[in-house]
Amino acid sequence: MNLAFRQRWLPTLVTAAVLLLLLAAAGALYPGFLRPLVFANILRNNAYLGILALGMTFVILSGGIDLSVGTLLAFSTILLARAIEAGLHPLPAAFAVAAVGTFFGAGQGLLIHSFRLPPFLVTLAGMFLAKGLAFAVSLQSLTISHPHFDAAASFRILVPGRAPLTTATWMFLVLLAAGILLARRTRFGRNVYALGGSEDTALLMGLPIARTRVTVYALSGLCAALAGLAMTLNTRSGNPAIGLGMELDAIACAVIGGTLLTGGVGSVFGTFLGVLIFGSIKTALDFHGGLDSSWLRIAMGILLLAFIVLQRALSRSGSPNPNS
Amino acid sequence: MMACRTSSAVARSWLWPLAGLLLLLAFNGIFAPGFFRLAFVEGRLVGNPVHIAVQSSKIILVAIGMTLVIATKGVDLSVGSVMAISGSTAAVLAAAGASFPSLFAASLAAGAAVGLTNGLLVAGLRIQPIVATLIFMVLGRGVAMLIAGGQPRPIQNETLLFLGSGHFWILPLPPLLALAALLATAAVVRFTPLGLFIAAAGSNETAARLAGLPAARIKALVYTFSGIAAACAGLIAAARVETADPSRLGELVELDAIFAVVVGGTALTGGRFSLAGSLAGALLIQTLTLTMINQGMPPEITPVPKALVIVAVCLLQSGEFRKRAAGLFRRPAAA
Amino acid sequence: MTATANVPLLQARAVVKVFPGVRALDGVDFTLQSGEIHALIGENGAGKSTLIKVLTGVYPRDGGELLAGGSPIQPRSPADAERLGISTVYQEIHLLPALSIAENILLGRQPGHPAWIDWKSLRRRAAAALERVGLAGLDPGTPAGACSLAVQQLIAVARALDVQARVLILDEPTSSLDEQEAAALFALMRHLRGAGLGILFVTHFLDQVYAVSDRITILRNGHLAGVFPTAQLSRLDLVSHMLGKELTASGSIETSPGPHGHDQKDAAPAPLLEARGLTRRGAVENIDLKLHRGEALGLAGLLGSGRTETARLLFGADRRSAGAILIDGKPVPLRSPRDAIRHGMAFCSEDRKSEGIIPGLSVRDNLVLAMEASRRTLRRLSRAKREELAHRFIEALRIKTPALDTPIENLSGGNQQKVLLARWLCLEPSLFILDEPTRGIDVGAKVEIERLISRLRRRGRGVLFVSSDLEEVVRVCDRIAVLRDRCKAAELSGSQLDATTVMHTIAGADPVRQPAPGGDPAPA
Amino acid sequence: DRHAAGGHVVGFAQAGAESSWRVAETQSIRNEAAARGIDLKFSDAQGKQENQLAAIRNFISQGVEAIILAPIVETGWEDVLREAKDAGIPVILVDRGVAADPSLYTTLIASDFVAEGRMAAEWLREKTGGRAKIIELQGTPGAAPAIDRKKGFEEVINAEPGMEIIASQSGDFNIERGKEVMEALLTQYGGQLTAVYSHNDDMALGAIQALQAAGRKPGEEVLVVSIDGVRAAFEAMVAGTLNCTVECNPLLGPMAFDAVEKALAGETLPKKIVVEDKVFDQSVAAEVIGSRKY
Ligand SMILES: Nc1ncnc2c1ncn2[C@@H]1O[C@H](COP(=O)(O)OP(=O)(O)OP(=O)(O)O)[C@@H](O)[C@H]1O
Ligand SMILES: Nc1ncnc2c1ncn2[C@@H]1O[C@H](COP(=O)(O)OP(=O)(O)OP(=O)(O)O)[C@@H](O)[C@H]1O
Ligand SMILES: [Mg+2]
Ligand SMILES: [Mg+2]
Repeated sequence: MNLAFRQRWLPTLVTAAVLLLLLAAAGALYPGFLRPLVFANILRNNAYLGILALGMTFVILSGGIDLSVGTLLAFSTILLARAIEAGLHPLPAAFAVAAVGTFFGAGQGLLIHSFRLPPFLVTLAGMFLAKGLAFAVSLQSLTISHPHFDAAASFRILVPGRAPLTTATWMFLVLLAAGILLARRTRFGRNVYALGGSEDTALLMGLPIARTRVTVYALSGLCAALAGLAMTLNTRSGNPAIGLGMELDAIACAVIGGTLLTGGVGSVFGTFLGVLIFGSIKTALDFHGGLDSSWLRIAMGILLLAFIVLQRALSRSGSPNPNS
Repeated sequence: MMACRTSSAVARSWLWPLAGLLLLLAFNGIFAPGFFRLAFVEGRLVGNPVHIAVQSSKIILVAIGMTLVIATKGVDLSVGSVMAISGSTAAVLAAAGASFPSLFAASLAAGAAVGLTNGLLVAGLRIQPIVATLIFMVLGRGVAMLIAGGQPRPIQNETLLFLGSGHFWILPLPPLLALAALLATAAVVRFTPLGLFIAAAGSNETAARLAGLPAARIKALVYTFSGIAAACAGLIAAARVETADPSRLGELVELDAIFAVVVGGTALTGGRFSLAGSLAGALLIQTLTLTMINQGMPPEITPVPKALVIVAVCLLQSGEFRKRAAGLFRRPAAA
Repeated sequence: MTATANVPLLQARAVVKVFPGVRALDGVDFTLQSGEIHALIGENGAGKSTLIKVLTGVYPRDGGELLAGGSPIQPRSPADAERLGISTVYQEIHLLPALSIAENILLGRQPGHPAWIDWKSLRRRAAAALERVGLAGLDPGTPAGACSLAVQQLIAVARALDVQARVLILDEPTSSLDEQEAAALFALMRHLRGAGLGILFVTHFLDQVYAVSDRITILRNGHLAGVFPTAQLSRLDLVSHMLGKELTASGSIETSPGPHGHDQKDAAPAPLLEARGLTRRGAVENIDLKLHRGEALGLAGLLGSGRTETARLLFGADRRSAGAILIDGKPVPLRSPRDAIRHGMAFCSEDRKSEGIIPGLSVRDNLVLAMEASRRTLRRLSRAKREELAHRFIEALRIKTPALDTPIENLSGGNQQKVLLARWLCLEPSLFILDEPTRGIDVGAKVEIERLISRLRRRGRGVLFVSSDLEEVVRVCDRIAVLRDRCKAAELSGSQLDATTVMHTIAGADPVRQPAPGGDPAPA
Repeated sequence: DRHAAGGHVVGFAQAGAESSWRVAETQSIRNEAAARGIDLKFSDAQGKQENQLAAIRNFISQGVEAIILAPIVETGWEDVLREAKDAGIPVILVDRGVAADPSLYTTLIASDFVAEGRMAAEWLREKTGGRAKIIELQGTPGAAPAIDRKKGFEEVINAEPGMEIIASQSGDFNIERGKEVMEALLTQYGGQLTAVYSHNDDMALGAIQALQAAGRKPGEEVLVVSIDGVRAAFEAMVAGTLNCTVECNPLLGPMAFDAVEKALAGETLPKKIVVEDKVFDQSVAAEVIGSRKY
C-alpha cells in the first residue's frame, strides 16, 4: 500500500471493519438481526440523523461546528406543519422551509465570518433562537394531513426481504451521494477541506474563504431543514420540542466516521458509516431489550467507547507514521 | 500569523462579558424597579442579587474546570452527569449513615475517576474530547441512575445540607464556596507554572512536548480537575434542594458552563483562558435567566433573548465588529 | 536591465504599514521591472515579509500606493493579487498537510469544468509542476504533510509557478533547500526572467543574492536603505546598508571563529553522547554516532536523507525501534523529550511554525517555557527572573520585538527562530541538537549563532548541528557524519572537512549514484 | 427458542427516565411482566421520539407479540402504528393518547391531564373560597402534560373572578429549576401571593424550599397544590408544607398486561381505559403514605 492510498482510505476501511464486526456480533447474538428489513429500518430510522450529520460533516471539515441543527430541525418540522395547515401545498411549503433553513444557516455563517465570532457560540445562539421560533410557531405538535403529503409519506419501494425503502430513506441516500460528490469532486468541496486545514493557508492560497464558510453553514442549515422534512415524512407531524441533543448525535456520527473536529480531515462516506454504527448499536440494544434505563445508558456508552477505541487501535497499527 | 492581537486585549477579554453583565443589570435597574432590593430574613440576606449569586454557584464551579479543559483545546460534556453521580453517591452514602468526610471524599473521588478516564481517553488514546466526554455524558447518567436506583434521593447529612443552604454571617455559602474555589484555582494557575503549561499544551501540543512539557499528563490532569470541580458542583446543587435526582441533576449544565467560559474570553482553539471571564460569563447567564423571569416572559420564548444576548456579547468581544462599528460612526463625521 | 526601464511591472510608493507597537514599513518605495530578479534584503524584522504581504493584499496598507504596469491597484487578498498576475510563495510554508501534493499545487485552479474537478488531469498537471522544481519522482498523491520541509518548500514553489503570472514573489524559498536544490531553483528563475517575468526574491544567503539577482533593494527597520544594481554593490557595502553601520573588511561577518577545537581534551574517555545502531522503521537505519564534550558534530545529507529523523530520535521525540543511546557511557532509556532534557539535551526543531512556537503566548512565555518545564518544583520562576532572562536574550540575540508580552506570532520569522534558540540557551544544555537553526536568520544573527556554538564547545558542551548550508556545517563542525538514504554513509574529519569533499560524499562519491528521493542530484 | 416458557414476548417502548413518576411506571411494568412470566423487551427513548419510533420498528422486526407504548408526544405515530397493525401486533398505549386513527391501536390506558389540572383548581377554589393570587409553575414548554394541566387549571380559574394567576413560569418539571424560579418570582410577587400551583410534585418541593427560605409559610399562609402524588409529596403533606397533590397513577403495569393478555386472546377492549386520578390532601396524607411505593 502506498502512502497516498493509505492516507486516503485507511480511516474509512477501519471504520467499515468496525461496522462489520459490530453487525457480525449483533447477528450472532440476535438471530433475526441480519435481515434486509432490519437494515432498511436502520436507514429509515436514522435518515434524519444522517442528513444532519452530512451537513455537520461539511461544517466540521471547514473547521467549525454547528450546534443549531437539532432545534433548527424542530423549527422546520413545525413550520412545515403550520404552512400546510394554513393551506399551502406541501411542495412549495417544503421549498419554503428549505429556504428558511438555508438562510438561517447562512446568517450564522455571515456572523461567524464577518465578525470572526466563535462558531460554537454563534450556533449556540442559533440553537436557542430556533427553539424559541419553533415554539412561537406552535407550542404543540401538529399533525400534517394533506393527500399529496400522505402519498409522499407512504411511498416506499420494497426490496427483497420485504424491506421498505421510504421517501426519507431515499432522501438520505440521494443526499449522501450528492454530498460525497460535493466533497470530493467540486472546487467548493476542496475549498472546505483547505479552509479547515488552515485558514491562513487557504487565504494565502487565494481561496474564497468568505464564500466557502458562509456556504458551509448555509448547507448545514439546508440539511437541517431537509432532515426536518425527512422527520415529518416519518412522523407526519411537526413537533417544536423534537431535536433535543440531536446536534451532539450528529457530531458524534461525523467523528466516529473519522472526521477530525480540528477540521480538514474526514469524509462524507465515513460519516455514513458513523451513522450506521450509531444506528446499529441502538438497534442491537433494542433487540437485547433486557436492560433497564440505567444499564441501557451505560451499555450504550460502553459500546460506543469500545468501538471507538477499537477504531483507534486499528488505525494506529495500520498508519504509516505512528506518533509518539 | 495574520491575527494582529495585542496582548492587552487578550488579557482584558473578560471585560466584555462584564460589560454585558453590567448592561443587563442596568436594564433591570431601569425597567424592573425593586430588582436590587435586598432584605433580611431571619438574619440572612435575600434578594435578587443574592439569588443570582447562589444560583450561579454551580455554573461557576463547573466553569472553573471547564475553563482549564477548554484552554487545552478540549471540552467536557460529561460535567452534568458527573454532578449527578456525585450527588447520588453522597445521597446514598448519607442514607447509609456515612460521615460527611467520607461521603465528600467518595463523591469527589467518583468525579475524579470519570474525569481521569476522560483524560486518559483524550490524552492517551487521542480520542477527540467532544466524543470521549459525550460518551461519558450518556454513560455517567446511567451510572448515576444505577447508584440512586433511578429515584431522587433525599440528602440526609446535616453538614452537606449546610453547604447547600447554610450561611456565613449573612451571606449564603454556595457562592462563597464557588468564589473560594475560583480564587484558589486562579492562584494555582498564576503562581505555579501550571497555567503556562496548560496554555502551551492547548495552543501547540507538539511544540509543548518538544519543549519538555508532559503535555499528555497535563491534559489528563485538567480533565480530572474538571471532574472534581463538577463533583463539587453536584454536591452543592443537590444539597441546595436537599435531593439528588439522578436523572435531572446537572442536566444541560455543560451548555451553560461552556457558554460562560467562551463568553468570558477563553478561546475554544486553546491557549488563552481567563477564569475571571468565566465568572463574569456565569453571572451573566444567570442574571439573564432571572431577568426573563422577572419580565414575565412566557417560558417558551425565553430562548430568543438568550440567543440575542449571546450574539451581542460575541459582537462586543469581536475586534472586527468594534472596528466596523467605529467606522460607521466615523464616516458621517468625515463627510 | 536599463533597457527594460520603461513602465515597471510592479511598483510601491511610500508604503506604510503599522502594527501595534511597530511601524513595520515606513514610506518604502519599491520597483520591480520585467525581466529582472530583484533581491529584497534586510535583517530579521526589517519588513521584507510585510512588504510582500502588502503588495499581495494580505495586509491592508496604512499609506502609500501600489501600481502595476503604471496603473494603481488595490489588491484586497492574495486571490486578487493572483488575478493581477502576481504569484507568491510566502515565508512560512503554507501547505495543507492532510491534502495531497497535487491538490496543494492546484487548489483554487483545479482543471475541469468550473464546478467539477477532473482528477486525472489534475494529477497530470501536478506531476508536470513537480517536475519543473526537480521533484519528478514524487507521487503527487502523497499527503503533503508526509514530506520533509525542503520538499514542502519546493511544492510551494511549484504551486506559485503554476500560475500564469507576470510577477513572481519568493519569500525565503531557499531557507530549507540544500545547495543543489537552490541551484536548480535559480536555473528555473533565470529561465523565467528570460521569459520576461519580474521576480522578487528574499533570502538571507548573500551568496545566493549575488548568484541570481540583478538588483537589490535593502530594507532597514521598515525604511528603504537603498536600491542598487547587484554588480555595483560589494558584500561589505550590502551588509553595511543592512545593519546601518560602517564595517571594515576585518569585521567578521563572513569569517567566524572556525573550529579551532581540534585540541579537545581526549581525557574524557566516554563520549558525551553515543548512539549505537539507532533505527526507526521507515525512517533511519543503524546509525552510529559519537559526540564528545567540546565538540560540534555535523550531520550532512540530501533532503530526506534522515538527518531530522536522527536528531528527533536522539532527543526522544520519536520512539526508536532499535538501538541504544548512551550518555557519558551509560545507556539511557530516553522515551520522551522530557527525559532527554533531564539528561541535559536541548533540541531546536527545523519546523518552527508547527513544532517550535506556541502561538498565543507572549515572547516572554515562549522564551521561558523550557526553563519552567525543566524545573522540578511547582514554583514559578519569579517575575523578575523571567524578565531578566527575556531581556538578556533579547539583547544577546538582538531579537526585535515591540514588547516582552507581544504574542510571538507577531514577530518576524527570523526573530521567532531566535526566541526558540533562546528558549534552550537559558537552560544551558550540555548537549545541543540544532536542526537547521539558521533557517531564515539574517547574516548578523548567523554569525551570532556560530559564535554561540563555539562558545558552547569551549565550555565543554556538545553540539549536533544540522544544516542545509554545507559551508556553514564545515565552518562550525569538528566532524561531519554524512547520511545517505537514511543510513550513515561516512564520517569526515580533519582535512576532509571542506565543502567539496562533503558534497562528493553526500552525492555518493563512488560510481554508484544514489538517486535522491526528490530528483537527481545536480552536478556539482 | 427465545420465548419465555409459556409466556409471551412483549415490547415496551418507554419515553425516558426523566422523573420519579416515569421510573415508577417503568418499574411497575417490568415487575408485572416478570410476575406473569412475560419476556419483556424494554427500550428507553431518552426523551426522544425518534428513538421511540425506531424501538417500535425494531420490536416489529423482532416479531414481538404485543407492544406497550408510552408515547412522548401525541403526534407522529400513524405510520408505525399502521406497520404494527399490518404485522398483526396489538399496541397498548399508556399514559398519553395519540393523534391517530383509533383503529390503529388496541386501547389507551391513561390519566386525563386536563382533568388533573381541573381537579387541582377545584380543590384550590374550595379551599380558598374562590379568592387566590396564584403563581403557576409550568412543566417543560411544549410537553403534553404541561399544556393540558395548564389548560384544565385555567378552565376553572378563568371562570372564577376572585382567582388570578399572577405569574406563570416554567420550572422544567424539576426541583432545582422549581426552586430557582420561585426565588425569582417571590421577590416580585411575594407580597400578593396566596397560592402556588405546580405541574408536578418535584417543582412544588423546590418552590416550598424557596418559600421557606424567604420566610414564608408554605402550607399555611401560602397554599401549595401540585400533581403526580409521588412519595416525597406525601412526606411534604405530612410535614404540612404541601397542601394537596392530585395523583396521576404511574402503576399501570397490571392494567397494561391485563389489556395485553385480553388482546392476545382476541377479546375486544374499550378504546380508552381511564385511570382514576384521586386528590389527596393533608387530611389523608398520613394514612396513605405507608402504601406509597414510589
Ligand atoms: N501580524 C503582525 N502583527 C504585529 N506585528 C507584526 C506582524 N507581522 C510582522 N510584524 C512586525 O513587523 C516587523 C517586520 O516584520 P517582517 O515579518 O516583515 O520582517 P522580515 O523582514 O520578513 O524578517 P525575517 O527575515 O525575520 O522574516 C517586525 O518587527 C514584526 O515584529
Ligand atoms: N521524498 C520524500 N517523499 C516522502 N517523504 C519524505 C521524502 N523525504 C523526506 N520524507 C519524510 O520527511 C520527513 C523528514 O525527512 P528526513 O528527516 O529524512 O529529512 P532530512 O534528512 O532532515 O532532510 P531535510 O530536513 O533537509 O528535508 C521524514 O518523515 C521522511 O519520511
Ligand atoms: Mg520574513
Ligand atoms: Mg531536516
